[in-house]
Amino acid sequence: MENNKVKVVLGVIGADCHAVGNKILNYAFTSAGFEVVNLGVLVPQEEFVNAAIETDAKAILVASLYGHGEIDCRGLRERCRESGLGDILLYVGGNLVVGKTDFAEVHSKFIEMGYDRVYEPGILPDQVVIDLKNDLGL
Amino acid sequence: MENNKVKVVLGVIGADCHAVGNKILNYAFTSAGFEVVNLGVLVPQEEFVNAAIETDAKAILVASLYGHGEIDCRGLRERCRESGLGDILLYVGGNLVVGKTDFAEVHSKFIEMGYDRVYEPGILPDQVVIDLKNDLGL
Amino acid sequence: MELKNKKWTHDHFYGVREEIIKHWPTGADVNFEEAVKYHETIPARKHFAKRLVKAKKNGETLTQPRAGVALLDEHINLLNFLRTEGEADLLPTTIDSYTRQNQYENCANAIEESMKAGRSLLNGFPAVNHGVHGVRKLVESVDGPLQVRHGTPDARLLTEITLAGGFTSYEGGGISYNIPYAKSVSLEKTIYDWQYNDRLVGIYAEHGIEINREPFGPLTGTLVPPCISHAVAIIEGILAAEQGVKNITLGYGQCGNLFQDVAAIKALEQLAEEYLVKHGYNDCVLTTVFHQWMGGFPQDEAKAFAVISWGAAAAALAKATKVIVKTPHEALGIPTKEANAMGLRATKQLINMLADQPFPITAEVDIEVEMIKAETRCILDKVFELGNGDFASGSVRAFEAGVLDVPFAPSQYSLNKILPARDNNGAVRLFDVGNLPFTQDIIDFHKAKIDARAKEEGRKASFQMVIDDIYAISKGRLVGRPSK
Amino acid sequence: MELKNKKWTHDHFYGVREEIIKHWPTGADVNFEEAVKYHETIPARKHFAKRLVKAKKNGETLTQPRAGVALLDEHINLLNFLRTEGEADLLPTTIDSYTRQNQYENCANAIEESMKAGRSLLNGFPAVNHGVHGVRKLVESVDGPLQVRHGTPDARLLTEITLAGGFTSYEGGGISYNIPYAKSVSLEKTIYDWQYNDRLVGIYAEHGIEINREPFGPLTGTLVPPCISHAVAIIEGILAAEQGVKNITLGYGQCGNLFQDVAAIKALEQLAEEYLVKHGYNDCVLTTVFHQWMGGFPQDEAKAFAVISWGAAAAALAKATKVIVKTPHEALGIPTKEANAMGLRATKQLINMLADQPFPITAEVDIEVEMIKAETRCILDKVFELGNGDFASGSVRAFEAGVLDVPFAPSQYSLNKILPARDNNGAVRLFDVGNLPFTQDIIDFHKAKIDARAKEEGRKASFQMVIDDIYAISKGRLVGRPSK
Ligand code: B12
Ligand code: B12
Repeated sequence: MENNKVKVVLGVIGADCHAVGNKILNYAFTSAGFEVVNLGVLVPQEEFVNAAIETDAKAILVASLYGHGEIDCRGLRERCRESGLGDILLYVGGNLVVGKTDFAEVHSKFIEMGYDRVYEPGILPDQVVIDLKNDLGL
Repeated sequence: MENNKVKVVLGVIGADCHAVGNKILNYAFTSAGFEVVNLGVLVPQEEFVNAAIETDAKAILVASLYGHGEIDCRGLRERCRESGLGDILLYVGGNLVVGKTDFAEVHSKFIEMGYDRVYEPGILPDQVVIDLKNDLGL
Repeated sequence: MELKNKKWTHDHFYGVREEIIKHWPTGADVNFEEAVKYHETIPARKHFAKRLVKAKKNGETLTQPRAGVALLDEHINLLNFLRTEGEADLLPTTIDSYTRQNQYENCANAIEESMKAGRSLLNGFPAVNHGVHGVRKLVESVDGPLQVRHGTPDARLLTEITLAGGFTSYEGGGISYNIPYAKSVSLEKTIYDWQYNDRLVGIYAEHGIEINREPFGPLTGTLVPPCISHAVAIIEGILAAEQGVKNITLGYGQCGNLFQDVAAIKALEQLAEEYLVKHGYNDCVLTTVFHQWMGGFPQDEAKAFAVISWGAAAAALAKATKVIVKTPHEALGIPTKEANAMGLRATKQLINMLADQPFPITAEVDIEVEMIKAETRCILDKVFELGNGDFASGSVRAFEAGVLDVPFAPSQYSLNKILPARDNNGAVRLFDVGNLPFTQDIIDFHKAKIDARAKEEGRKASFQMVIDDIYAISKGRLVGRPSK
Repeated sequence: MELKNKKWTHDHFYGVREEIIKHWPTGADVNFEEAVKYHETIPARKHFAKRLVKAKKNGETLTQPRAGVALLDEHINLLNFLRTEGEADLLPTTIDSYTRQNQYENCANAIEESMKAGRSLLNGFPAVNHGVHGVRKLVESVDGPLQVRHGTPDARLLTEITLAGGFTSYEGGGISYNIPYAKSVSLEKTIYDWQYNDRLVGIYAEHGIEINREPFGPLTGTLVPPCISHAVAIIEGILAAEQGVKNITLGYGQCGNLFQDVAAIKALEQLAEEYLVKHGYNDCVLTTVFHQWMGGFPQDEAKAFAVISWGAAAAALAKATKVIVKTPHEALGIPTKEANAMGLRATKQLINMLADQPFPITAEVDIEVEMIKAETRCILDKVFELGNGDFASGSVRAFEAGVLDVPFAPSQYSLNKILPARDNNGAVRLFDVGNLPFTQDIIDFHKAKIDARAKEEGRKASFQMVIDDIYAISKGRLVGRPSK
């Protein structure tokens, strides 16, 4: 049974401790039928990658709320490639940069960094679940 | 005694009924030693001019709060000249135009119309009294 | 004519009407029978009176802005923007100041100038000039209940045109649209002229068309003690009811002390109900409106938001049926539609956050309720007595005698003898009760409150204290204390 | 080491110190004796502890923002702007998140990148990297009382440097800067490390230098019931007092229901006084801080102003000594200095308008005060018991047992068994009391409140209800009701 579930890795990157959104995303993806490998807060890049390898996850959902997202998220795609995760789905969301910023800019910045989807602050989990199911052809 | 006092005409121009500032200005100029000829609210241009002629006033203080000041105040200087009041001091204050506007623009617009001093919304009477005493060499 | 609080006969009404309709060419398009049919097609969600009744039943507090510009299409855009971006529950149409003075010629010029300038040179919507057809286009282009808001001593043609056009709510009254808005129009005339407006609404009611009527609560908006505005509101409610009006909203402008404000709305509801029934009007639906602070605002937008929010909070805690919303541009000029929508959204947020927090009638609120009721009763009963049992002629005599008196009013017909000032807690009291027909107890109460403040501030109560209070909120305080 | 709530000996302190100072090169510049002399030159108007005492005496509520950027000159400009344009009474220096994790190397890089980019890439001021000299330049360039605000589990070097630099107030605590801010740092370690910080403040006090200490009240900022944050605040107050701290500010994050919020501040003051005295700390000056809503904000700035204003109103009515102010950018990102100043000015306007309106202890407030006190006593007394009469070790055991438990905390050391939800009036209650050591009465009280809400909404209390409440304010309501 358990094994049929698609696994996703979830975590809050860097020195970021914002936990509330993480708990809600965990709940939402679990309710939607995924098996969530929740790394919680304060997660370094390598932990995301290792968890994805170990669990054979189909997507990594990276959250960054506290403003250092730009620095913390850079290079994760490369690290995935190097570790053989190749083009595993990478989603990122939260309050990604320091300060109130035009989202279009933020979006293209993170797309360039190699993320497949970039979410605005305040996005509700339902939408993310729909996107993920689409992207995974579920 | 009374006759020594310098007279000023005070009123709210046009179809404007804002009375509170008028009462305060009346009180302030009276306290400062002027004899105030207070026409109250809803005062047409000719009434200002007539009152100034009748009382031999040294200044006309025009208030406009309600937004139609631009239309209502136009032509008062000309009317003064025509009536022989010539360059009698003309002050204007209140919320002179419709909408929140850059004051510099409003200022130059009313200076061009022939007003000697143009006041920002929120000006306190003390400052106006000082200016008037200065302008009249008191 | 002898002014009496007596329902006009049809003959009398239609006699006057014939003349009114001719005041401006657009009057010719008013057709009452056809207008009744038009009203029957207005759906409930766009119906002001119905929306208020629903709100009262559900314990909601609805939001309503002020707004009006010279040109029709612009005005439509403005209102739709306030509905969608401002989340306004109820919509206004604020009439410009020339129309309010029946200067329709001036309006015509200003409409033209506005078209040329590409911006509104009027401070409101000149509905008479736009006529029934213009108004109907407005009513049909806007998805919300619509009210006429103005300040017109003689509004008879405006009433005819806007109601025939499909407005379902109408603000004003013979006292409340005279004393704060006019200088030398007699009360006798305005009360009489407003009987016309009320009678017209009454005739619509006789034809099954319910139109909401709202006397203008805040009067001069500046330190008006609750008993004054309540007395006027209740009198105008009675005058309207006599002419056949069935759906009435009574208003009050925020004073700023939470307990006084909550108490004022409670007292208004209770007293109005009591007096209407006592005087034989048993079938009116009463609702209340709370006006966010109506006096001078701070120029700074952040500070203005604070004043707006506090007004929203008081309205919600008092459970008023609706709240009239100010904007962050208040101190400076007619707001842009964006600023207007921001005031509305801030208000909506607070109303929703407080919707679940009923404010109990604490002992402190209860004292204020009783005080306001006692004061208002003194005034109302004396007005009735002066009119030998008639509130219409009684009001005229009461103003002459200073039994009714509105602070800072521009009108010659207000004695201007009373002087309000705040007490130590910021509640508005009377530093000079003038000729108000108060009992000695009430006079002593006010004196004690003002004396306590004077003592606290180490100065005598004086006109300077009143001035300090007028400026206080715009300078960032409630009580205008001398700076130390 | 065995964790005990026992004042550290000088030997112990200086032993640890020797090592701390070496964690980063700037540590070498700390010279305690010289720092004491430096503090003696700080004038009273810039002295945090003194300003608080004065405010408490005068019944004032002071305003304080959050703010910090990477570069020194920019940070100075920022704070001066908040002082002049924001009218802030008290100033912060928010420390960046790398410093909070002791990643000084990362800070060094980010400082460099920020210089290149011409904008701050850090979410706060990296005080350790700027060192004592940098901090002194800050202290001398800013005209207001300064506090360090962070969220650092091991803040010892930061404390040494900022206090030697001249800060007169310091936020944090071994519990409040661990449970909401860390994942896998043991409480034993953070409480121990924070004894160091408190002891350092105590040693300053022994040398006549008064430094204010403030545990972080709001914890996770998200639906934290008053009893939880009060218990933590009082424990941290006691731990600080034991190490010699004399000037303590205890905090509480707004829940949103006015009666609960006013009651929470009253209960906090009364209980803290009682417990400090009971446990032998008789000479501490206690003040309170009220945090405007700390959970998710609405993105719309107008709505954010409403939330800010409501927080300001509650702080003023509760008569907290100071209020920590949010900004209209809260939901989106670190505010610009302009947005920050706007939040401050809105708050100032409301605080001043409400300064003259004391909120009486009505029956409704009184019930909440008694409830909060009873709940908090249950927790505190059990913590004390678990520690065999020691609040330090007791706290560690209490968290293990779920006797202390913080909702939504990221830390492994919090059991995360309790679940909060709002009741029908928006007060925060417990839908699951987890292992909190409540009496049956208290448990029944919470159950009844939640049941009443569930009934009103026609659904069962569940995690979905909790989620709805988490989103509610950001979506424009207080109680997360299901949409109809
Ligand atoms: C109270 C008030 C009312 C009351 C007035 C009661 C009365 N009869 O007095 C009521 C509710 C009736 C009212 C009605 C209207 N009002 Co009004 N009102 C205000 C308000 C809130 C305060 C005015 C006030 O009393 N301030 C306190 C006094 C002490 O200050 P003051 O009037 O500004 O006067 C001082 C200074 O300006 C200066 N000053 C004034 N005149 C002069 C002249 C000279 C020579 C000098 C030197 C100085 C000077 O000194 C005075 C004393 O310090 C202002 C907004 C604000 N300021 O916050 C709007 C405001 C003036 N009103 C406005 C409008 C549009 C109206 C209406 C058209 C209604 C509407 N939109 O619904 C009607 C006008 C009707 C008419 N025919 O005039 C607008 C004007 C907009 C604009 N200029 O773009 C304002 C700015 C509100 C807004 N932002 O929309 N209003
Ligand atoms: C609560 C809170 C805190 C609490 C956190 C408690 C805890 N441990 O969880 C406390 C008080 C401890 C805190 C601390 C700090 N905070 Co904080 N905090 C908030 C706040 C008010 C709410 C966050 C929240 O819980 N929201 C509710 C949840 C449900 O929403 P969410 O977190 O946004 O997550 C949702 C979506 O964003 C999305 N999502 C999130 N991640 C992802 C990932 C993917 C892949 C997808 C698809 C979607 C997605 O889905 C989630 C569920 O709906 C926000 C501002 C706000 N939003 O109003 C600031 C905020 C996030 N904090 C901020 C900052 C700066 C800090 C601090 C540095 C402190 C400071 N300035 O003093 C520290 C950081 C410490 C650290 N090392 O991380 C900033 C970030 C600024 C920026 N990005 O420019 C914010 C935006 C406030 C601000 N405007 O300054 N904070």
